[in-house]
Amino acid sequence: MEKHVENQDQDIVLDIKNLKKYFYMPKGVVVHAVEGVNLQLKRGETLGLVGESGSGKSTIAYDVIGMYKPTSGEIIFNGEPLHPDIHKRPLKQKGDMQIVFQDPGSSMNPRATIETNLAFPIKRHGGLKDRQAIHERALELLRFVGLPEEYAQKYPRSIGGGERQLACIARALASNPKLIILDEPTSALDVSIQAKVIRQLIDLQKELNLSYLFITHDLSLMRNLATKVAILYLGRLCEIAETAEFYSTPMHPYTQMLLSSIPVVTEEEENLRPVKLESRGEIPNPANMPTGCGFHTRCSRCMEICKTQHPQMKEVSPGHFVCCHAIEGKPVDTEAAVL
Amino acid sequence: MEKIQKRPQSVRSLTWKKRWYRFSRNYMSVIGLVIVALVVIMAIFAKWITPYPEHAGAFTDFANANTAPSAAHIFGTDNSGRDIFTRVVFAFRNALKMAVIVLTISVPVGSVLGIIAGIRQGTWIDTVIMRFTDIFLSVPSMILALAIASILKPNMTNAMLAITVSWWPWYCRLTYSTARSISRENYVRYAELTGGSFAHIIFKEILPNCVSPILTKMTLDVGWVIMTGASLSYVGLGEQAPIPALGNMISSGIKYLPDQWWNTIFPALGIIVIILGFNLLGDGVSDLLAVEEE
Amino acid sequence: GGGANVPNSSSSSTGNGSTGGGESLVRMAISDVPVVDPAVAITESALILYPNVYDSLVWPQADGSVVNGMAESYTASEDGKSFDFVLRKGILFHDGTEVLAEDVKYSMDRAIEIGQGLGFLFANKVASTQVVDDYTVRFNLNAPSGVFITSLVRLYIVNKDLLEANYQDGPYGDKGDYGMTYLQNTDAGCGAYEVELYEQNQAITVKKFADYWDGFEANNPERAKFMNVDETVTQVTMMSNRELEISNPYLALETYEQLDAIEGIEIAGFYKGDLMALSTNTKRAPMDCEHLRKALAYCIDYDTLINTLYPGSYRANSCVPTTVMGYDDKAVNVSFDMEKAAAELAQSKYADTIGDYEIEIAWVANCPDREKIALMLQANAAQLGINLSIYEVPWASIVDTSASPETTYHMVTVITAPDYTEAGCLFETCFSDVEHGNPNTMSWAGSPELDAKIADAVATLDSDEREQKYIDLQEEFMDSMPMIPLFEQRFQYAYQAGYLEWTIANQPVPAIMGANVILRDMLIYPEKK
Amino acid sequence: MEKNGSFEIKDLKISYKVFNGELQVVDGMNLRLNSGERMGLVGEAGCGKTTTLKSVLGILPSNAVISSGEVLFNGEDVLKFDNKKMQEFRKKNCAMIFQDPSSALNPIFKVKDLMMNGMRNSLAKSKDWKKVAYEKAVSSLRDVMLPDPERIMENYPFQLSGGMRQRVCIAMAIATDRHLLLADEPTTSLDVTIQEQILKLIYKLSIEKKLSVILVTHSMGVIREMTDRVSVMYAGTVMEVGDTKDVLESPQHPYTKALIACIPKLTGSGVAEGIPGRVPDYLNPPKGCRYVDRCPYATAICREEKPKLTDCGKNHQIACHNCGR
Amino acid sequence: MREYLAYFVKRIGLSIFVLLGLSIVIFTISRIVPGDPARISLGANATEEAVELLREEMHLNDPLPLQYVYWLGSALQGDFGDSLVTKRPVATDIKEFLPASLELIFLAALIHIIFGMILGIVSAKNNGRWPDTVIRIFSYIGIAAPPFVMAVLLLLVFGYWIPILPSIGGRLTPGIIVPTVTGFVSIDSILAGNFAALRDNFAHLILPALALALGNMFQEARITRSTMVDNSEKDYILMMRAQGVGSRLINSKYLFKPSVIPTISIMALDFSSMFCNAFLVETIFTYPGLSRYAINAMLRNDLNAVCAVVLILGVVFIIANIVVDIIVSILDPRISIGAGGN
Ligand SMILES: Nc1ncnc2c1ncn2[C@@H]1O[C@H](COP(=O)(O)OP(=O)(O)OP(=O)(O)O)[C@@H](O)[C@H]1O
Ligand SMILES: Nc1ncnc2c1ncn2[C@@H]1O[C@H](COP(=O)(O)OP(=O)(O)OP(=O)(O)O)[C@@H](O)[C@H]1O
Ligand SMILES: [Mg+2]
Ligand SMILES: [Mg+2]
Repeated sequence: MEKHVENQDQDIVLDIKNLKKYFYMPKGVVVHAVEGVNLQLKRGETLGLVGESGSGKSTIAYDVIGMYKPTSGEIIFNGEPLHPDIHKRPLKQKGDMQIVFQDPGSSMNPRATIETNLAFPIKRHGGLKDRQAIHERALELLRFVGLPEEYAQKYPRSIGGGERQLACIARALASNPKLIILDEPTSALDVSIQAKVIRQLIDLQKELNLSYLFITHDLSLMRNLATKVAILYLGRLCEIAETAEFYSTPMHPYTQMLLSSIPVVTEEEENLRPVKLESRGEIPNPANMPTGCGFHTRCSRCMEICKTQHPQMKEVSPGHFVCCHAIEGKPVDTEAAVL
Repeated sequence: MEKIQKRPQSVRSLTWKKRWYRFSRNYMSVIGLVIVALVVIMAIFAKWITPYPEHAGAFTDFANANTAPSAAHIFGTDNSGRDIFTRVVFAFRNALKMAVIVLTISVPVGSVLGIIAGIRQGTWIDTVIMRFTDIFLSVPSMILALAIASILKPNMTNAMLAITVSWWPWYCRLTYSTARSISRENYVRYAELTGGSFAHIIFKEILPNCVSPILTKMTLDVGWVIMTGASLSYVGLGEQAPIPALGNMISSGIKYLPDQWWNTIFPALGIIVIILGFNLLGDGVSDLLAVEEE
Repeated sequence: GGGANVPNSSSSSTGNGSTGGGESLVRMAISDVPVVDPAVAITESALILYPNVYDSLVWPQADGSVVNGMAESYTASEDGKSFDFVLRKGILFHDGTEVLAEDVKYSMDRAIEIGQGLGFLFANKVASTQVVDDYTVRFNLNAPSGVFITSLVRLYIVNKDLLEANYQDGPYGDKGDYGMTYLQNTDAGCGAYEVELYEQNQAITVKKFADYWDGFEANNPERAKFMNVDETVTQVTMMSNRELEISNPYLALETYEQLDAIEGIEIAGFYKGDLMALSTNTKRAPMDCEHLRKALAYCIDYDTLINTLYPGSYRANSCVPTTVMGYDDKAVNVSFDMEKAAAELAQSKYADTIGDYEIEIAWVANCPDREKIALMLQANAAQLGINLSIYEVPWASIVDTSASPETTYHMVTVITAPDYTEAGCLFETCFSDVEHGNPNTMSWAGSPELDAKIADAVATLDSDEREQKYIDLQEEFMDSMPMIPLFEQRFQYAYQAGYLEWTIANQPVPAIMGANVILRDMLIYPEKK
Repeated sequence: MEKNGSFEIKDLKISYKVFNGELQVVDGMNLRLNSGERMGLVGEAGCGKTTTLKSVLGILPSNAVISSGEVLFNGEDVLKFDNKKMQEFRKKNCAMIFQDPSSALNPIFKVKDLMMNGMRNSLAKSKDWKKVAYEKAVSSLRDVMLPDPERIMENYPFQLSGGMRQRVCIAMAIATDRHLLLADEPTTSLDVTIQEQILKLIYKLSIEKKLSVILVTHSMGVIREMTDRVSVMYAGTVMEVGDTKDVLESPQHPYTKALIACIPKLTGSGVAEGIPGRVPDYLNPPKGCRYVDRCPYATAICREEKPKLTDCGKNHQIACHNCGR
Repeated sequence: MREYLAYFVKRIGLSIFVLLGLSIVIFTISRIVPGDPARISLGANATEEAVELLREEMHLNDPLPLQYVYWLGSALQGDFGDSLVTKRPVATDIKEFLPASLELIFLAALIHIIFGMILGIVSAKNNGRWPDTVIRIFSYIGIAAPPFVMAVLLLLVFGYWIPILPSIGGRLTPGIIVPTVTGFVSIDSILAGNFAALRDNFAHLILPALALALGNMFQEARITRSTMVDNSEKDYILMMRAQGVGSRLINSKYLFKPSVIPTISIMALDFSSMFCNAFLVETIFTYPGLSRYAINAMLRNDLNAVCAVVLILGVVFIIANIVVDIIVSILDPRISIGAGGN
């Protein structure tokens, strides 16, 4: 086992081990936003993190990037454990890992031009001092993401949402990162613009061998983008699998429910969806978690044991892990799991 | 080098053109600008445009005291025979001087403290700064200014000091709330995550976004500082004779109501005009500095 | 405490006094409402109030002499160190008890022991007071004094029994607060009027004391209300609405003209020994130079002052008012002369450096005309390169700053008025060598030698001889110009001549503060309103 | 009033006055809807969907100008209604679900208050209208599958999650019977599972109560599951209209084609390029076809002349000069 | 309810801290200035013994921190020492003058709130038409005219030119006497059933109250107008209209309530600005209120009174702030009062 891990080390960019993040609210309320999550992301690949609103997707991303201090657990990036305090992380690490936020409106300084917004990471991580050089690098980055050069002198608010998101990606690229965390980068955009942004992301990944931690709630999009898909429910993983496997044989009742709810455009797609499962209720409040399996309140296959005991993660086929009492498989040790 | 210098310039000037257009659409702001420009010009060139500049200093001509407005003295003369128009113009000058000095001290002090507290919200730095500010804000600024000015020797410097002491907390509070909300914006988070220093975050990320509210408030505050100064000088805690100040001109003029009304009315109109000007302009400034929307 | 301002006795008076119409009431503007304790307050307004609600053994006269008041007679001992006074019988306090020698002794002791207010007049002079019998009291002095009798016009007799019954906790040992709290808002006197309603900081209303021993004339006002009204505008409004009978005397000249023009309002002018002068701080550079002081004295355009700014006043050539016994017309001999001013300045040790100094001149707030004096001096002095800066300062702050030579303004416009009608009084108050300054001593010109000379003059019993000594003294020390006398002011009050007869208006009055506002000198005809 | 419930928008033109000119946002909009029909309205952001719907109810912002066109309901022009008639129309005939649930509920009133007063006018004037209204409100909250409706009635909007707020808005729209429902992106802020529930509810209502629905959305998938017919809108005009199945399976207009190609598919067929360019500048829109700058097939005539909606199949029309090519 | 209680405790705790800070600041400033408070208090002619006696009593011979402790100790018992101006305990003065000022300011606040709101609504409803234009022009000028200038102008107009108001100065015409119960003459005269006195009191109050209120009133009109205009295009209003809710109900309830919240939330500030302005206005009208007392105290270096007044005003504003916050939290459920500073 040990050896196995070491071998893989070269390849694994991000390794999240048993991550927990609780928020302590007034009046003693504790929000269990992330409750023991294990994830691994390999170089040049895309890990899709899917879940309903409030399931803890962003919290995982923010733990990784350093915006939140994890309550417990370890995050290993490029083989080195990340310090929970962002201020104590080496500069290089900060540059190697970048984030693109969901809201294109607030992710760039509205008082500065696109170029000025790009200049900061260029200076800080590209080591460039000369204004001419910075200018040229900024234009290069814009070209890279397919934006015209004139945009360098525009203000963020005067360009469209999709273009702004591309500019954010350009900014993220300024420090030559290894990993980009994309927190629902396209959910505020139109499909036509989304397509443009996603295409750009895919091209860049190939060109630069980037790794993406891609957060979304759009399973159709994920199908076309991710190498591996993980489903999150109430801060816990339900199912992880390679993309093809995931969509061809979804196992977890929740996954099935999600997939069956997606409105699709063509008949082919419809045939791919699992049998129509009546979707019921909504995601409970993480401050007031149900006992046992978090999903039992909505599950059509709920058993007695589900109400009292949280199921263990099981490997049902190589690389396909499911966390459900109703599914048979090889139990996995959550503490040291490689998912 | 030259090339890049030029290009941003032209984009900026285009933006400013657009902003100016937006500003000038509101004719009230334009009126404000005109008033302010006139007042400032009169203040700067007071020596040359007033008919009797010597009347703004140590001068008496009791034979000509209290004459009604006439061609020679368009606002009349006061109880010591001094030309009121001249004195009003010089009073503008002193009032503006006071406002400028008060604001140039209190704005940077207050703003920077507020931003620091806003960024470090929830920490002891926040607590110390904001509680200290609260103490100053717990009493209305003019009362504080009056109390301080009355304890010190009455003169312009001390009046300015007193007003400054009571003024900075407002900027602290203004930038505090702005900084608090901006520091939750993603671009500030991004800068933090990407290794931006504290100074970078204050001066490059947050401050530019506070500039618009600060400048707007500053423009409005020029009027209010002038009013506070006038109130102080009305009760004798500001500029001392023979230096003309709007407040002391009114307070000495009020003794001659209603017959020698010009003693009071013109300085009073002076105050109203100057505050009006800055108020109108202040509204326009926020238009002028509004962020570009698509 | 004095929170509720409804005196017990007011029930009878509220009924008839509810409408302004035909009431026999005199309302007068004063600058603040004093406490009613003669041992505490000494403001001008207090000195207006006291002679009306209290009585004194002797009364001042316009010619500077005194006549018997409560005293039936008095005798002085040969050495001038002991004085016996016999009281009139049957004088009643406002609470109906009779005034006895006890009360006189008590009043004197109290004034001295409290040490504020008018007490200073007697503090170092009276060694003891003895009650000889119920109606006879004896004052024993430390040193012979020719002026003691005159100064007794300021000993206001208070009701011993009443105050003793109202002692509260305080710093005076078994006397507690000496009745000071009680006297804050009510009186304990035997004067012609008694305090009816005291409204904190706002007004004080007095009403006729029917049992006053000296009686009243038919149309003496039933009531008087001294109101704290400073603002000119307010006074003018109230005067023109006939809501005010007498203005205060600090209005601007223009205002008097304006009021005079109103039907029924006239101006009453008084010379009550008020000498307008510029005190010069002789201990603070650069004013410590005699030549500079003289130079400034030459910078003043006295003619304009007298003719234009203060018409009706006359030039004063000494530190003593013209109407006071001992005035010397030749003590000061300067006129407006810029050349002489320049010549004096040239002799000064500050001749070359004068431009570096800022000379502060303070004028008393709320007396707008005085600013003009300062402005005039400022403008003229500027021609010599002397920088004067002008401050408008409330009287209380002047009192405050005058505590030491370092804080006293270089120059202050002051009115010196004697507390009794002799030059000696002014010498003592203005130039005796004190550690602690006060607004009278802002010249800081006192010295032990001067003190000795003053003491000698004051102790002289023969009045002619005393007068000569006063004159000599004046010439000697006014030579170095410790103050710049300007003029003797005509005090002007606008009053409702239409229905108020102020019998002493424009007549000579005793040269002490407050002596002109005696309610018994007023006759009111409410029906003429 | 004859109650056939037909609805038609004819050649509607709306512009917004702004500081530097007029934004000609809606430009010759045409729409027809039969009673009980569900019509989809798709289009990119900012192409005037909301503006069109708001004009129907007369709640356009004050800087909007309707320069021409008609909105016919039962044959009467809604745009010409006076206040009283308009009020009547709003009360009886037409309801709207707003796009943004967080701003559509007055933040400082309880759900109870908002719902009851919203219904007040449409209820018969009876003394106990309060009771009736309360009951109706509770039952319609139950209809939208909100748990514990009595508690939600007592809540303020900010105390509800986005999904709950959206369902409250829907409940308000369906609480009293109307003939026409304008649903402006009713599910954008919801998770797929909830979205499904809501769409089912609207579908059910439409069937049961013969409610005509105009459903505005970005999502072709939703259109496919919900509607009979669809209008594809671009920059203020309808580009293509037809039976939903037809349009989705064989789109005719270049814009529709591009749009459908952009949708990521569950089949994993990759991601399209996206449509190049942006929605035109409404200050100076192209004179001819508004799609011309982004259209790969654009010809000279496209720049000059506006295409009209023309038939290109059964119940299928497109506005394109290149129709049939 | 428990939330409110907790909120009170928290706010009061904070306020005590702030007031302590304020007292230190003001005490220090007042004691480091040159001058001997005892001598100032007793005046020029007092004998040295009398001054020394008072100095002992005021602990002036002790070090400054100890003086502060003594001062604070007695201040907490309501003893701020004696006033130089009135020679009475400062506390007694405040007890007497504060109601007068409050009475004036409450009337001014009433005028400002009611008429400000009415003008704002009228202006908003006539957005762009002439009543709006007229109100806006007046607003600009009204806001720009400092209250003391306004006071002078009112005095000129109603004192001289059209002397319709009985008099200036005081709270009642001389001769009208109302027994003091609450210190508020208006309430006292109602209690006494003396409605002539009430009318008279009102006549005395109206000009200074107007001088204080006009600026704020116009300010409020402007804010109300702009929030109403803004809010009237908010989705939640459109939604109401789309549902066929009558426009009267919308305007009077659903538009009005959210639109007044911004106005109300600055009410504490307005209140404090009125107290400031009362300093000059009371002086001009010789109205016997706390502000005039305070300005006299300040001008005469009456340090005991200055310290006390500043502190008392601090307390008054803290209360005003709390009250306004509570009102706002009642009106605006989004503001949870329990959450306190966050
Ligand atoms: N800073 C915070 N303080 C308290 N609770 C938080 C905080 N951030 C997140 N939470 C809570 O943690 C849970 C998970 O939040 P998170 O933002 O990670 O969800 P998400 O999956 O990203 O949802 P969405 O799709 O809406 O972005 C939510 O219940 C949220 O309320
Ligand atoms: N009040 C207004 N003033 C000026 N322009 C406006 C106004 N309201 C909307 N617009 C503009 O009109 C255009 C169409 O807006 P509309 O809201 O109708 O689009 P939409 O199709 O509903 O878009 P979305 O999908 O984003 O809701 C947009 O470009 C928008 O910026
Ligand atoms: Mg998220
Ligand atoms: Mg829309």
